Amino acid sequence: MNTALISRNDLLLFLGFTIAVLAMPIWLQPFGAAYPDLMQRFAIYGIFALGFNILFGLTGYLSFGHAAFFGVGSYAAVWSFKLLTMDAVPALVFAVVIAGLFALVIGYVSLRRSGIYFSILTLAFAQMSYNLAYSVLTPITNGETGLQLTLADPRHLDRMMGVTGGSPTLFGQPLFGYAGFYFCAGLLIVAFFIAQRITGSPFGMMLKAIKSNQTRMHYTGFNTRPYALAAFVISGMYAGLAGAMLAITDPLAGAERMQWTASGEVVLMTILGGVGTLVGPVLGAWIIKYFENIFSAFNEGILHRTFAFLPDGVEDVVVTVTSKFVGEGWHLTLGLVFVLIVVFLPGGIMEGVRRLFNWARRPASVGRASPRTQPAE
Amino acid sequence: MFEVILLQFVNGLDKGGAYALIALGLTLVFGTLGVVNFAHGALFMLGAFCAVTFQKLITLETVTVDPTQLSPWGTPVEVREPLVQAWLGDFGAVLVNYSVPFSLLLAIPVMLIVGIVMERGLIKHFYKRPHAEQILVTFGLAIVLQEIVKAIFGANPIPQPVPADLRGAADIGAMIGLTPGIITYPIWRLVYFLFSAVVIAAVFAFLRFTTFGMVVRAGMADRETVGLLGINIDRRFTIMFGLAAVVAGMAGVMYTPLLPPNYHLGMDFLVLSFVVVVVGGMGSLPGAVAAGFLLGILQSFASMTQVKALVPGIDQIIIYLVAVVVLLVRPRGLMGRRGVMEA
Amino acid sequence: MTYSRKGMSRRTLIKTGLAGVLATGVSPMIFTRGAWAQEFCNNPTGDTVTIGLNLPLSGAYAEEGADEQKAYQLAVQHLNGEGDGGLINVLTPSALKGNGVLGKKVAFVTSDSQTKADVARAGATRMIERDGAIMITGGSSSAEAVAVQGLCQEMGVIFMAGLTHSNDTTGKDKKRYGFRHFFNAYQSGIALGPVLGQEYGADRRAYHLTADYTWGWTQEESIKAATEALGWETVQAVRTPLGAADFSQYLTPVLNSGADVLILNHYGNDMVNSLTQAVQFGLRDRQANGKTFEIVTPLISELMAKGAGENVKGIFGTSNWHWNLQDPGTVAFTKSFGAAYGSPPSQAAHTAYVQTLLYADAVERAGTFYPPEVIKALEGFEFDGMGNGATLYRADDHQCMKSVLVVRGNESPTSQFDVLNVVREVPREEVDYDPTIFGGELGPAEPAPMC
Amino acid sequence: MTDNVVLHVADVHKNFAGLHALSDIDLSVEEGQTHAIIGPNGAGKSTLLNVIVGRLAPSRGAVIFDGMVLTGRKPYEINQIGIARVFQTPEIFPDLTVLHNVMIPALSKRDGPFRLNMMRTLDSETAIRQEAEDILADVGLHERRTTHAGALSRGDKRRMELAMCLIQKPRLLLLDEPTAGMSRHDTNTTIELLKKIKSRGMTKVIIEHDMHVVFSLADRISVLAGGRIIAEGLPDAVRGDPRVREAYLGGAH
Repeated sequence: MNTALISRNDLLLFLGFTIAVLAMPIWLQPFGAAYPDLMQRFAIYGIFALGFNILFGLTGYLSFGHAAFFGVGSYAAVWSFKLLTMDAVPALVFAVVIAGLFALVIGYVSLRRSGIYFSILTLAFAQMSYNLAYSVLTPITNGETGLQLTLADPRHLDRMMGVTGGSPTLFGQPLFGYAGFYFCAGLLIVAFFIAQRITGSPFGMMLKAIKSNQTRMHYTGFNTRPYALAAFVISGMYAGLAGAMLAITDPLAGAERMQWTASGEVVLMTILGGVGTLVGPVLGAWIIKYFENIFSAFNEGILHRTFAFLPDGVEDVVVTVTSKFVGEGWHLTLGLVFVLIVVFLPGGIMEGVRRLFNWARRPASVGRASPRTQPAE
Repeated sequence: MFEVILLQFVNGLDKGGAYALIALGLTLVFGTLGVVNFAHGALFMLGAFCAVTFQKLITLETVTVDPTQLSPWGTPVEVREPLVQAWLGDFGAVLVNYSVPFSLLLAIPVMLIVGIVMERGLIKHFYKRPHAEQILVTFGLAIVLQEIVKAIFGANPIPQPVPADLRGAADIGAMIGLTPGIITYPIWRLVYFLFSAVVIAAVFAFLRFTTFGMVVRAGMADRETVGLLGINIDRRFTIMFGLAAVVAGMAGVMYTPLLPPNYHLGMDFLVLSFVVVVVGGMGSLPGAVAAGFLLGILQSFASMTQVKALVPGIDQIIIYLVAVVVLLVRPRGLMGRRGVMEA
Repeated sequence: MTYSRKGMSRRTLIKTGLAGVLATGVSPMIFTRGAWAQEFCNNPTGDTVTIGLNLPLSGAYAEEGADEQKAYQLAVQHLNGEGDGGLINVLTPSALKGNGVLGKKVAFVTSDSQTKADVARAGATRMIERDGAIMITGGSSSAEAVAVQGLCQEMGVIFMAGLTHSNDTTGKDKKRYGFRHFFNAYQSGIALGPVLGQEYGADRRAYHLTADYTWGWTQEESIKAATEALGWETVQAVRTPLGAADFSQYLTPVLNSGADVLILNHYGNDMVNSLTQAVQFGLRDRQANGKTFEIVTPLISELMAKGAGENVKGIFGTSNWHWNLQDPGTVAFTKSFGAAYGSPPSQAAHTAYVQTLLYADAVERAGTFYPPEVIKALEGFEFDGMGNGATLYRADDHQCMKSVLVVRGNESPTSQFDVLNVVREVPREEVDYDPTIFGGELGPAEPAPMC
Repeated sequence: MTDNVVLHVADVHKNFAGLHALSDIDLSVEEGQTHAIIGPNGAGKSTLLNVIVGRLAPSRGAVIFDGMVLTGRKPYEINQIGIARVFQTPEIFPDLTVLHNVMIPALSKRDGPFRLNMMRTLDSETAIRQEAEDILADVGLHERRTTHAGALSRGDKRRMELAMCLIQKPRLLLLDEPTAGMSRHDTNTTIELLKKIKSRGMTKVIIEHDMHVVFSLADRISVLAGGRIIAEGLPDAVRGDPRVREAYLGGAH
């Protein structure tokens, strides 16, 4: 542990994560999820959940309004496309900055309260943003229909450079299909790296300390408000980044991505995967998006084909029963999964992984307390 | 202008009463058990569907198929005879007419059982768990409940009738000596308002003046000590949860004529209930009532054209704006106690 | 665990369990380029062709979604020569043969759009990228339709819109790859105006409650224009939030506003709720300006009417289609749908079914799945027999020009489905309008190089 | 009164809704001394401590530390000035390891009330870590440094909290009943520990019930009763004061 840059465990985790993300097109194949659009969404919502975890998992503030920053990021990115250029970089920068400023204002006010009162304040701000975006702010947001690109957009930078073309690019490289996926995957890996650094930094420890005991923090000489605000803004910027990425892979920004249910979704992702862990929220995001996109698409035709090997009568029964849980019944399965996970694995999926891991290694090593007690020198 | 404002005020009171009643069960569970119940909306929805079920039961019909005639879509025409009227005669007709209030008789036991089963089976394991986990499990439960309802009743709203004698509007202006026809208000909304007042008062009296209520309130303050006195507080908490479910369910039953229920109804009222409870102060019964009225009246006035002309979109956000202002000015809501739900 | 989908027999796929489930719905994405095939998105090369259904299976419009899905299933059966053939027998002119499309069996994949634009786009993308859908269809809101048709334009995949009533869909947001059979708010206004004038007279004062988003605004504008042309006065137009649930605070000011007609520019559950509550406010028992107070719901469907129950009796509105029309197309479709599902179809089901058939027919006439050719075949296509009389798929904006129904809530329904009566079939000529009034640009027909 | 008074509580009153919790409190603590405040339950000892650390604002009067007025400052500012506090029930970070519990105050001392240092790793803070390990060795918790603090025994938590204060090298250390609820053995260990740090020249104010502890540690004692200081002086003098016996020790001794 003498490298100051990164510890060995962190390095292994980071490398493992990187490989898993880059190899998605391979290992998602058998799950039917290995197509660019869904993998992009995995990356995007992974970032959203990673950022949310910095606030909720580390600092202990449960925000119910993070979708607002996600939405603001999307709108900012689309406006950057419309006004400046189709290049992704200005869109990302613009979105992150705007989302950060928005988070600064909302966080400054909301962090005056804690606990459920904080949650309701953030919820209120997000719902106000949503309602206004849907109606009164239509000139900026294009309301119900969502902000879209049109041929008449000025795109001043592109005009000046003589660039044409109507879809997002990265330095001239178009971002559809797999190019888009690797672009998102790259950003997810960077976002993960930053989250990992934050978690392992003195600043990250302060956030955990705030979650653990805020009173002690005060009597230890810390002004906790700026710490929590910094965490809030960082997670807001993560959300803005994710929102911008969604707008880059699919240039449209709709108001419903700011609704409270969208905020609730990221809460569920984080808890499902494992609050406070690094990998957990990302896993949670993947699972929920998988359900939403794949599980919901199993219709009776597919089920009949799947169970075609069964005798006819049995097949019908099996298909009838299964169809209650997939296709239009996918919400039911999702609800049951939430209940089961939280009852049997309170720490989310990551706790399940940890338990499996401990169970597998228990017989082998008895004195497993040793590795971390080794002096650092 | 006077009558417009007066009418809007009446409307605000009406909305406020409804909000307070809808949020009542949530604040009970918050206050006594310390559980953040995201399934509260689902309980409200289940109550509404008790009314739907009751109405379906009493309007059961004998169906005789007449194969000689075909409907335009090709199925044989069905001749239907209502059963209840056939059995019960005039009383059957009264039953059908008053199906919504009568379905309270179904809703109360059903919701009590639902509440008790929920608490015993799931919620009680979560008293000491973090709020985040309570949210996840109750949210999961809410989804499961609403999907079950969707599987049984479909997704389209199912209208419930207002009893014939209570249809239309009452001229309350004329009652207090104003020009007739100016201040009129739907009778059923007035009924709902009275119903809210009665239920809230009853719950309040129950907690304040009965031994049971005293024990529960003591249990809220210090669960262990009450346990040491040999009082089985767990059982009482179960009953409290059942009571909260009944209150939510009754609120749902009586609301059905105003809002034809569909399976999604619960989620639509969930956020509103939380805002009412938090603005009122977590776990405070009088707070929830005060917050209900405050939000109802302000929402009503914010929806007036004159106000909207001054502040565009104010009616879209007024509820949340009030929540923000109240929480910033009064940290624990209107009547919240210190230290509740702040961790 | 990588494998090529191409090399696997169906048997093996089934054995691989979960993987099989997913892969069977998928047609090959790696094209074998034949000399005969133009290069375009998801050119079907096997013996099946897949269409993508984007349906609201969850959320507030799940009932519409379920009904649409039934209709699509029926259309696919009929195209493949199963069942009674439905409207294939009555469509004129028709190139459909009942042996699939261009000899390929039609299959479909579904996606739950949740009535959210974002989700709908994700679903459409999945069906195009992964499942190889040649055409996307469905939806239950204009936001969805506009969002998905934008995406389809980029991807070079034809979109046959389902329920979408906003002027924008074939107006300022129209797209070369998007086609709408359903009517629009503007046509609602033109169709409803004369009937309202006839029933309620020329001297009326109207109060609008309008859903506060783009669809609501266009509808309010259209109805205002139509009623003011009759000589009505608009007292007030108040915007209400989407999903308000309780509209009482917007209804109280109506009472003493001096208006004698309330127009509810709401859709779906908002309409069900606002209508129910308006009736409870005693508005219809009221006298104002010496006349009986009336309520109008410009867009109404039988599902909404069912939701509003008794309250819809005697209320005027417009519909795209209704099952109790008596033309051969309607009779055939109602019978066919009723035989399969035991209930008459809704207008959502009808438009979904018709769109599928029209697409298939256009492909047959074009002799290829190549979208620019199919688009050409659809543009300016004149047909009849689908339940709306003689119809034109207008080339300028891809809007179907056909008759529009003015309907009225049935006072004495004979069954739970018999909730609306057709008052008047407003002929196509009357609801015609100049496509340029809404602006917009269709864009190019050449498929994008992506996908 | 000598010139090296470091903490001066000047004429402090505190009313709670008309109830006089503290009246006319005048107290001077000299640099390097251990000053004990004793008194019966409800005498106002904890209120006084809370006024000193900024948790409560006095109704009148001021607290002056080394020439600076503390009144009106927030707890974290008061800590940054150099005042640390041990609580009656240990306030620690139960979810973090013992080592991190002790490193956090050290970082506060070094970095001030807020610093956005998120690009360093904790492992690279070797100096801070060394310091923390030394302190933990001092209080006898070095072996337990990787355990989560929440899992420590009550006595160990208290010692860890003391270590958390000591690592900041505060100029004034406030101890609120540091041995309450401890066994005789643990109490003695703690007394030894406190004696050991006495030699470091830190000023201490102790609130304590246990006379054994008070007379083992205190240089001066103030006796609080009914919100007023009724006696003050050297331990022996206080021990002999009849008013103190009456008010506090009662007839028992």
